[in-house]
Amino acid sequence: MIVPLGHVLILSGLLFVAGLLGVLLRRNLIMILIGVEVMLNAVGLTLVGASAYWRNPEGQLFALLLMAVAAAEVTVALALVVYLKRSRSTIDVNRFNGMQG
Amino acid sequence: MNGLTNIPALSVLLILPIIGALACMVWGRRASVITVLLETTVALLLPFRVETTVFPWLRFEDWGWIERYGARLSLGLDGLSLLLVWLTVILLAVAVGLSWPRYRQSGFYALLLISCSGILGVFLAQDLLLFYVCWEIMLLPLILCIALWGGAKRVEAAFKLLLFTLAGSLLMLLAFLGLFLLHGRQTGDYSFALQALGTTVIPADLAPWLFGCLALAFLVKVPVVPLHGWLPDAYQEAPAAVTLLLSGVLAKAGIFGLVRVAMPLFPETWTSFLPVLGGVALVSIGYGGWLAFVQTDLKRLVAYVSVAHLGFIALGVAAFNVIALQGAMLQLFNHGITTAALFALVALVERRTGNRQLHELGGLWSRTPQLGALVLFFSLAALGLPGLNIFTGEILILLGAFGAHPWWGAAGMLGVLLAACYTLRMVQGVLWGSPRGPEFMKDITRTEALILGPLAGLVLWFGLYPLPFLKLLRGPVEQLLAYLVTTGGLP
Amino acid sequence: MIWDALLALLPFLILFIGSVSVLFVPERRALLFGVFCALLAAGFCWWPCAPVMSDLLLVSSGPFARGCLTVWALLGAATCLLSERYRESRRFASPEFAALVLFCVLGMSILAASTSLVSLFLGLEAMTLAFYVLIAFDRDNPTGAEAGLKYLLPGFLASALLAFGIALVYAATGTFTLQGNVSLPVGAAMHTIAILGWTLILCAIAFKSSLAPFHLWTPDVYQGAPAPVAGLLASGSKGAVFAVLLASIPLTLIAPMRPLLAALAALSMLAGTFAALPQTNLKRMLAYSSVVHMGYMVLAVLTGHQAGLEAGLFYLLSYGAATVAAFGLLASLTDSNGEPQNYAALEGLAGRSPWRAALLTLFLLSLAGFPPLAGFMGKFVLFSAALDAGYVWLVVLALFSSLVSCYYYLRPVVRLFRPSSSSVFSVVANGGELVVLGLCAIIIVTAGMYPGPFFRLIAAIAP
Amino acid sequence: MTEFLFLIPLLPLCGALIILFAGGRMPRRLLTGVAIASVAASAAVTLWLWPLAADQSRATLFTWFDAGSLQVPMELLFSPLAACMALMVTGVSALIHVYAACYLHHDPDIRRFFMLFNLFVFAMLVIVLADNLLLLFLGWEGVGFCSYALIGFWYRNPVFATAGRKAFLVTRAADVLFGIALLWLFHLTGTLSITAINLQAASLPPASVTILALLLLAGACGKSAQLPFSSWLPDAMAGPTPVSALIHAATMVTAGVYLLCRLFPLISLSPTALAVIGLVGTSTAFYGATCALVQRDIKKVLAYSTISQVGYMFLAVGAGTITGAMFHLLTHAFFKALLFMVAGAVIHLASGEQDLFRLGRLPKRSPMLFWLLLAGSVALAGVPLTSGFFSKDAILAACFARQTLWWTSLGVAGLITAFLTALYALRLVYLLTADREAASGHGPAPRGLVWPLLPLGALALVGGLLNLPEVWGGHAGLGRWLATPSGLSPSHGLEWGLAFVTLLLVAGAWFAIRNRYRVPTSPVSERPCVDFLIAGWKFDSLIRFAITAPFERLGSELERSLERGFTTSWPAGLGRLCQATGQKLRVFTSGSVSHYLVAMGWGIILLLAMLLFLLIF
Repeated sequence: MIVPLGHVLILSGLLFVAGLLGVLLRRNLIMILIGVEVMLNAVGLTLVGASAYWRNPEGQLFALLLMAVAAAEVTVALALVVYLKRSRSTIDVNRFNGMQG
Repeated sequence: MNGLTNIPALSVLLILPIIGALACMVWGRRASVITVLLETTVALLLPFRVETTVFPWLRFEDWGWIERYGARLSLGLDGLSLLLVWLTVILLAVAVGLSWPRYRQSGFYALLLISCSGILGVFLAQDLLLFYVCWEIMLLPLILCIALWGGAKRVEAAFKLLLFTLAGSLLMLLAFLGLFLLHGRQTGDYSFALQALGTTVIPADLAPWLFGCLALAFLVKVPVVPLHGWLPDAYQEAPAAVTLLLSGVLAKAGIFGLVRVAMPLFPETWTSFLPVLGGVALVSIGYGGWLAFVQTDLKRLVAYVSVAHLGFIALGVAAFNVIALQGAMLQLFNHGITTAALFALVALVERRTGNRQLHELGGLWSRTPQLGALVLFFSLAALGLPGLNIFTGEILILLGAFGAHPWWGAAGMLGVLLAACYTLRMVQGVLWGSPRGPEFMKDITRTEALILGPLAGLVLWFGLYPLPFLKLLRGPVEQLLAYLVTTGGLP
Repeated sequence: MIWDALLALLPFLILFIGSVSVLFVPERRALLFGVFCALLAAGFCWWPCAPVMSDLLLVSSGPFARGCLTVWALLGAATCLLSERYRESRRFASPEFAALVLFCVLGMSILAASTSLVSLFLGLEAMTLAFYVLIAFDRDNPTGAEAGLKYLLPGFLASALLAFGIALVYAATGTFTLQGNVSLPVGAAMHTIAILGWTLILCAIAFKSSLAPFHLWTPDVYQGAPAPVAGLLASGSKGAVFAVLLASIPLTLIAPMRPLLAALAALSMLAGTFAALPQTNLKRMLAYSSVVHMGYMVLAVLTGHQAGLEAGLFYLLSYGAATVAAFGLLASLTDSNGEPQNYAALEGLAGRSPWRAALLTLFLLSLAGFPPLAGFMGKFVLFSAALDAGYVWLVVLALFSSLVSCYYYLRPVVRLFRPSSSSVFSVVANGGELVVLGLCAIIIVTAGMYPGPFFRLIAAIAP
Repeated sequence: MTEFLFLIPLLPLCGALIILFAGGRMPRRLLTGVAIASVAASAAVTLWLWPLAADQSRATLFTWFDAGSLQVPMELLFSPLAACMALMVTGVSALIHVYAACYLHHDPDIRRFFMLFNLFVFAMLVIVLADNLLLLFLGWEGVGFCSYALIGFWYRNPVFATAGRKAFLVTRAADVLFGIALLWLFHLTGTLSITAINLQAASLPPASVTILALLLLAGACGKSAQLPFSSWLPDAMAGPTPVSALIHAATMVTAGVYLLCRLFPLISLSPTALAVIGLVGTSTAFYGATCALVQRDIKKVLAYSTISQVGYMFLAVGAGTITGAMFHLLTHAFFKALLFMVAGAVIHLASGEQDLFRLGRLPKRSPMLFWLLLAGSVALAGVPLTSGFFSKDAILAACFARQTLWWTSLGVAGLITAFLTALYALRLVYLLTADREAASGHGPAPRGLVWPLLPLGALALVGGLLNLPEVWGGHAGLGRWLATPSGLSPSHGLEWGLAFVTLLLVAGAWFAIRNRYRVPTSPVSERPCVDFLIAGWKFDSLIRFAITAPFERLGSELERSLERGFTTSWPAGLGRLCQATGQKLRVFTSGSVSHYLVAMGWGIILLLAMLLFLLIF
């Protein structure tokens, strides 16, 4: 293996934290979704790296599955984005606070 | 007759009210009367001895329940529980009869019946899990009754009662679970049987905690004085039927639990607990009596009277010798009858005058002499007039308490004086003076006479000829003492 | 061999095929078809089949998986039955709805049956994806979309956490199978990475089962979602997560996980209890109460022994039945004006419809843990197991919170019986609702009074 | 034959029960008839069974209590002492019943009256005949209750009802001490039978005996209105006059004396206790006499006089002469019942006026009543050869015969009191005969109010024959019958001397009173000293100030601050605290999903921090 696993993990960890910060700090729905995608990509990176480290294909298999799942998730999310935008004409998540307490 | 006596009467006794409650929901409240009649019949049949029984029980029934946790539906009846079963059934009848003209919803009667089933279960259960289950069943329906049919501040009062007693019973559950696990680990036999758990060896540092949990649960239910915060409001706000069940039977369950559950489980801690119990009992007598004296609301007054009387019973338990215990156990019945009658009378007075404030009542004797006579009669019983039932118990308790600790007996005697103070104040406020309130009042109706007449008869019977009942109690009481001696609790 | 495998997977396949084919069923029959598929799947679970041992399958076909599948399928059927009214009065697109419910049940079944972290992830995602849509299914209800959003975003975050956690565990151990992860790698670095991974997985699970502080979405989502969906969410999804947590993930074998779990449990009990106190909306109250119940469930996980596992499963059963029934009862009160969620709106129910008032009382009392109902028996077995495992302080805390819980459970009960003139209910409950509510009531009462058979059943399926 | 003993108390009980259950449907005449007949029959049975008393007959009905070592049979003991007392109670009761039937002729509530009256006789007879302290206690409290209910018989007037309550509470306060004695006796001897206790008395520790005797004395003081429990009796005059005559003069108030007589073998073991009993008796006698001297209400005069006379009986017990006590008890019953009934008739004639200074002209209105009044008064004053003279002298003689400083001084105090007694007795006569504008009333006294008085009048005059001392040629019949040797035999010289002194005192008193009241006078102007005496030495105010007022005030304070303020309200406070916590927690569920995400972030950080902590340590 050319790149040590530790480096992969550090990189993906940083990527993951970056995505996480995006999710936590952004108010725009689209930006939050992008943050999640960044996090999922970090996961994919880890999986592929670990797969190479352990020399078995399961990790890569799982990375493929993950992409599919992410796609499905984003589909649902974007449908919701469209619906929300249409009904409330905003995608600032904090505007949707009709229920609280 | 033989066939009749061999039915599993105890189980029938427990299940009948549940069926009755369901029947009430379906066919209306009339079903409750039939249930009460059937229940009374079964209760009266109880003393007929069945041939196959387990010593020392008059009757013993045992069914499988939850094998996994070693819990069984075992019910045992001896003299003490027989007396309390009778009390429960009598007061149930009184409660139903008293509510009949007032409450039309069948749900009310269904709840009363369910509660009754729980109460009977508490008095009969020989399995701790069953005991706990019944303990909860007996309370919740009554709390719902208060919350739904009570006075102006009913919800608040109901929740207060609920939280107090539930706090107690959760502690009880904790103690039971602890004991169950300890016993299981020691013997490998995971069981909830009261008899088996009595043999558990409890580590010395754990025993006071477990016992404390249990004792708190029971003392809250009684209640003794520092733990009585729920009582005045609950008694005041509750419908009369509920109040009389609360004070007439549920309070007894607390004492019963102390003697029949806490003592056998923790014989060694028990003896060191007795002085504490004696102390709180005396405080209850004094404090309850004193506060009863200054109350202005009739129902609240009777509530505090009840606290004081329960203090006497607790004193008898604390003395823990034959005479005092026999007195205390007899007093469980006596106090139930008297307090129920008093609460019923308060309700009758309130229905006629629309009022419960002492300073707005008065002169009832000239309007309704028969009702007045009953008020006077039961007040005299509460006052401890010899020849009436409360005296019977009180004097035995005091004789026993004096034997145990002379100061207890002497201080208890002062409580007798207090009893005269508050009772006569009540009688004067209600009966004497110039008549007030509505011009025309109906004197005792036939139904009311049918409710209160037998109670008055019992008051006299237990006052003048308590011998059969004392004999009934002698066996159980001697067993309790013998148990404490054999388990090393007593020297 | 392949036939054995097919037979083993048959219930899953039925659910899958059902969820696709229901889309082609006419509007009026779709829900009933969904019920039929779910019941069929539940029935086929008991078709005897040879145990299949294959890593390739990713799901087990053992008795535990099958038992769980039966329960989830029944839950799905109940959800479909309870939604009939929504189809009529709220213009639900019933084929899509039934398809999503079946798909959701499939996800839950895979989750509970998973033998590998991969299938765990897949099952969880399948279930969650279906829920995203189900929660926002009522298009006429503006809060529905908001609820969907509030489930969606935290859900995404949790998915990402779960995926990263799984990835880290894989990186540390090189395998996804759950059995293999019992023994942690020896090397210090790898050890830390694995524990980090498990912690992230725990975070995701805490979100799904709404443990504090991951619980804030719960009340809003329950409030906004249609009542049957909320019922499924409260009972099914949490049940599935805990089923897998209890049966498959050996979290307690990892020493540092125990304090984390204990902290989550304590926080949940306290936060849920206090937050539920001032609620005046039944669904929000049930949401907070579910936080408390999940706190109790963590006790079962913590015990880490067989008795605790079985106690936890029994508790899940009692909690699930009462929760589904409570939400179902709300569903049965729904009409074109929406659900009567506020206590004020529930006033007068006893006068109009005494049996349903009595049933709701029964369900709430069971949740509060009053004997002789299932809730009490559940608490009893759970607390005794936890006490046996030595978690005295947690048990005392749990007792405290169940004491306080009585207040918020009984408050709506009291309101139910208050006479009111302004209440509007659709008074008649339809057959399906009655069947569901009646069955739940029977389960609750029998499991409380005579729990022996249920214990035996659980002992039979428990791994 | 002994089982017939139960007839004595049960006959009045039956009367009460018949009136209770069937009285509503009876004509008045029949009702009063039943009441009178039951008591008269009881008296007849007592006479019939008289011979049984000589050999201390017993009769047991059934066992009342049986618990542990406690055995309480329902057992009657018909001793000579009890027989005397029973005969007096039933006889006097029968006469007063007849009187009451006439006195309350127009009262609508006659049924309740006679029910309670008969019940009272029953309870009193239980006290008299009981051999067991617990059974005695039953009667003891029973008479207390009847007294309570009869004092407040005219219950519409709250003052009357309060007087009844006071009587009950004051006696009950004393009963507490009696009760403690009872508990202690059982603790020491293991039995509650009076006979058995008396037998074992000698083996008890002396210190306990003294305290026990003092406790018993307190109980007796309560019932007999002795200091410091005397304040209820003057108020008790609120009841109808027959009640005062029967309960508060002849029978119930002497129950204390009777109790001490019954337990004399125990009490006599403690010289201290005897001395205290004598002191209590003498001081009460003096106290009562001083108060009686200035009262304006005719019944109050008699009430304080009763207190004073019962004091003499206590003095007798203290001095150790049971015979003397019983003798005075009997004669007092005769003349005091007589005086009360005369007073009732006088009040009746004056349509309810009770103020002595508005009454008068009795000889003209009803000569018969005047002669009866005179008979009663001379007996009370102790005019030689009347019954009161002999009984009082016997007591004083016993005191002087002890020949110690203590008893001699008590005897002297008794003599002074005797002088005061003569003063107020004669004052009564003079005021009632005074020729003044008196309250008018209806015609002559009804016959029913007069003729029951005749036998009592006769007894008041010649009752001394019952126990005529040997000095006077008698043979001390009562003393022989009771057979309670006191160990004291006063010398003849002492007896003669006493008789002479008494004669002097009475004569002096007559002179004084004659000078003061010969001409009709108006009441003395308000003098503090008189007020003090009229108010009974202001004991009432003292008790109110020292005991009842603080009790009530503290109770209200307790209710307000501790009970309402804390004991019953802390749960609500705790509930509010929980609610407030819940409200605070609601802030977290702000409705903004980004806050939820941030909370999850904090959750992750929390778990990771914990993990870090755990991994490091």
